[in-house]
Amino acid sequence: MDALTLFGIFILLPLVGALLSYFGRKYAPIIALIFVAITGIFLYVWYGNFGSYTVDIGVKLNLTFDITTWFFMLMINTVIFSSLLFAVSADLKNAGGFSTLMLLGFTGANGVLLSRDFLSLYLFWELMSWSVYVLILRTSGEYARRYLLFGVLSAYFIIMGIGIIYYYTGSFLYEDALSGVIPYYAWAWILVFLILGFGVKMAIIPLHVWAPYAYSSEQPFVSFLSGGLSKLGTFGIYMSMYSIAGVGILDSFGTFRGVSLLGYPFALLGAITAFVGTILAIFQDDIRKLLAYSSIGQLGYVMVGLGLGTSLALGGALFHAFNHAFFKSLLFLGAGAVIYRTGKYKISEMGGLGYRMPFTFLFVLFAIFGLAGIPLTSGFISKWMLYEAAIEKKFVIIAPLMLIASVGAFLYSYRILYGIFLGGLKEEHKKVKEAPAPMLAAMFILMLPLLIFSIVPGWILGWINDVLTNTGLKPIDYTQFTYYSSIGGANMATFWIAFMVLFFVAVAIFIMKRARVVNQYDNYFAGEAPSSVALHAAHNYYKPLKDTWAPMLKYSVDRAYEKFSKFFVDGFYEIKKIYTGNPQDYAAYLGIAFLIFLIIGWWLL
Amino acid sequence: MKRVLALTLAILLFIVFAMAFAKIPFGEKMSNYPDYYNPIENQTSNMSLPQHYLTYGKNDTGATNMVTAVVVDYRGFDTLGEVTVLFLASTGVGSLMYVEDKVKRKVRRSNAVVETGSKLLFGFIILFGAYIFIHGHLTPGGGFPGGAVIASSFLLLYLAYPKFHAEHKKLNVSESLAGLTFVIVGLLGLIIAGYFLYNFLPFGLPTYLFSAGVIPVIYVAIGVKVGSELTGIVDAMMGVRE
Amino acid sequence: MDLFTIVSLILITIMIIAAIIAAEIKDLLSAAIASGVMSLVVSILFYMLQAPDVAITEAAIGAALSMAVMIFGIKSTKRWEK
Amino acid sequence: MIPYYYLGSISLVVIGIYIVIAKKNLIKIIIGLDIMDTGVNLLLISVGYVKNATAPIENVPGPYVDPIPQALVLTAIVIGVSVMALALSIAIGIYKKTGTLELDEIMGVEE
Repeated sequence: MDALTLFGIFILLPLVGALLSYFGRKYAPIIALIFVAITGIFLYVWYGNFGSYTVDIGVKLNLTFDITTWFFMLMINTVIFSSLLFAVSADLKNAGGFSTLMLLGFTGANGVLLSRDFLSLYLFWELMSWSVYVLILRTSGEYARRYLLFGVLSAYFIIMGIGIIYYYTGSFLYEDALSGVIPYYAWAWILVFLILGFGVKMAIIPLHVWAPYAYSSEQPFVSFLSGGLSKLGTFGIYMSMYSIAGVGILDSFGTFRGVSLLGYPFALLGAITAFVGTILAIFQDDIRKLLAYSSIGQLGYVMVGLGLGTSLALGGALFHAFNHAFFKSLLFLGAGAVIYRTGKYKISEMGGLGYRMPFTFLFVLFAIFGLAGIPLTSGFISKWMLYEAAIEKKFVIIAPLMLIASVGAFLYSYRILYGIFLGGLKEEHKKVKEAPAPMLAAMFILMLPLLIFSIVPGWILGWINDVLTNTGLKPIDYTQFTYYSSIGGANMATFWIAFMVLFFVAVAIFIMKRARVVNQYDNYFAGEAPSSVALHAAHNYYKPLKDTWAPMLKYSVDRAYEKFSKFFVDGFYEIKKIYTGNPQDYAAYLGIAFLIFLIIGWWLL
Repeated sequence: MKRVLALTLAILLFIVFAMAFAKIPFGEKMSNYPDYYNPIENQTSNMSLPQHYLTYGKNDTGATNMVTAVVVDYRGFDTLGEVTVLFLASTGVGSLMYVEDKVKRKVRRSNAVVETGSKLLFGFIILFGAYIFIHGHLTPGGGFPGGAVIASSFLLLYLAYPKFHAEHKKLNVSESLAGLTFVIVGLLGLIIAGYFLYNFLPFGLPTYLFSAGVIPVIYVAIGVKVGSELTGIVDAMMGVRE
Repeated sequence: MDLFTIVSLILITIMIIAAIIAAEIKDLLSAAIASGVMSLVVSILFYMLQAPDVAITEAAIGAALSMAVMIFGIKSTKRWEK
Repeated sequence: MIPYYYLGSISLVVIGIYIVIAKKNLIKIIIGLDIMDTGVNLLLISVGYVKNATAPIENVPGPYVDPIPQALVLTAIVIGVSVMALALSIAIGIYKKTGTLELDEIMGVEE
């Protein structure tokens, strides 16, 4: 494998695919799928062929292909594959454009991961960002504008960080930034800018405002955005903090219980994000918004791990990012399947669909187990690692916030489960069919890793270990089924055996008819239900909880931004009044401007 | 109210402008720059731009009048642009003053003294204008003043003879030919020496009429062009008369 | 105070007075003529400042052509300012 | 002490600004612009003046005045008059359409 092949397969091939699939009309997602599959095969084949490359195509592109890149590319490749598979039967309007843009975003993501200098990083980041913008634009201009504002903000932050590095080193290469030319106080600015810039993509509070809107667009795309592209933020922060700056520089800002003072605020921000995202997710009635806030919350966990920066925390963060890629894409696809079949977005308008769409229900169930961190799924291990990392350092704010957020995750997961799949089936949904085969296949592909990595976390912990050692950090202590930490660890084999025993006991009890089937009518209305009322209580689902939180919910970052913007809009309306339309007034303004400039100039000299 | 405001603004501006310009010396010798490398002369020098023009202008261009040297040779391309602005302005006047229904105004005939005098003077003024722009590189003057003088001679005719009308076609032809000459001379420089408006003719002896290469050619062209354009403007502003 | 200064001062005074007349008089024709006078004075000043080329141009244009064009314009509109 | 030439040209410019802002008659405004133009030209030439120097024509010996402002002003005057003629013709066009030259009345008619 040489540099040009690498470039050709991971960058040019998706670009060609993007071009071709534009003319594919209905079959565009299939064409795109083929190209993604080819990249995936090469990704599999080339595992281990790691190294740095330079491609000279007029401009010099410095590429690197290492285990970190590989790890993140694996996530993105799988997620986009299943998203496109889902899109095959999703009857999107202008499917050609959709596939083209998805592949462009994929190209950008690959480029961001592969690049070894800041310039190509920025270029590919923009390619990715703009294709996401156009994809959101397909649904709503308003949502796209919100995304655009924050996307541009992110780009500014990133380019400011890059600019400071360039000022000191005179080069865009990562290696030159490592060479120690940059003083540590400059690193503080660089890292803050880069973390905020990449953090926009991860939607950490208070830069999360775009996310609930962007995540309300087409489901297959949102699955890719939440599962795949938001991981680029994780990658960027991981790379800039631990690969480019390194632990030595982070610790030079001072430490707090062994955690860098630069990382700690971001860990705290991550914990707050996890907490706030979860609380907001609980009260959403729109399934898309619920999942969006849930996504914000879950990425908050990842941010905690990235901020803490111990090996355990980073391992947990990478593992959780990996899990999140799968279960959140799966959830978005499951929600997409339900929306595709029913045409409804509100949880309170659905219900009982588990009887009509059993496979979807099954897949979503597994995803929710992973999301809530229920023991048995890989989501449990990653969250457990993060908790232990916080508890290990005795962080009394971060650890409780995360634990509360985890309880909150149960609450909204239950809302999804109950509100959509359980309860009484609505009259108009009596004829709903199971989701089409490609959609089920897409969800199945995403479900498998969640199961496999829950039993044998050792596989993925092996990769994560390689990532950590490649970056120059201490590895995690793990075996095939277990990982160890200073305060315990977790053994998945024990969990599985316990689960199996309990499961068979439960099955035995069920078979022995100890369980009594209760009629739903008895359950709800003491045996006196009017037949016309649907037996579903998803309306005002967590009302008591919401009333408890009402004093807090009136503070909103959204509204703060709106007030801020309204201030400017009003101000500009006032300023607009000076344009009277009379040319003589403009001449007078010109004279006044002259006067002011001359006075300032005279005063300066 | 507005008057008072404008007056206040004007007085304030006057004070501030005066304060600003009080720092610029008047009538003092041109100051030198710090030493810098001059790639054209291939030596270090401390001359400001006007000093350079005044020192090397005679050798560089062959013209005696340094203003002409700057306008036509050093900054010849700018002058081409300025002539274009002039052309656009005169075209604009012509098109704005054009009227479909020609309402002819009655104009009183002027007396015999004026008519005879203007007939007599017309030739002399034209001759003077031509002299000014032909000798632009030797004596004060050049294409711009010469053209203006020629236009003012036509103005005299317009004032003296109510029915006088310069023929638009002739004006257009002379103006276009002049513009064409300017551009062709520039292009010839491009062909011969590789620079637009390069002074490719021999310089000859200074203070002689046939000296300074292409400068007289271009200045004559500018003179004709400015003259015909300004005449066109006057003609358009006069309107149609009887 | 040499001759240059005295003559300059006189001419500048005339110039400013002509400009003020041009600004304030209600008769536009007179204003145009005042501005022509101003231009003529300025052309003399140009000559005194050792700029004969500019002086010729200003005399021909500012004092003759510009004024004539202005008068033609006034003739085809209104003579009196409100 | 400010040189009197600068004072004179500045006052021309300021009178022009005053006319442009305060007067409502279009032709008056054009006259004001003309006055401003003249003031700027005079200012440029007087900045380039050198005491006891001659015009930059090399038949005469001695120190010369700065030729660059003269070259600038030479073209500026010609362009100034043609642009003024353009403005006048626009004013005449407006007069033919609205029957007035007063700015506030024109704006009233347009609305």
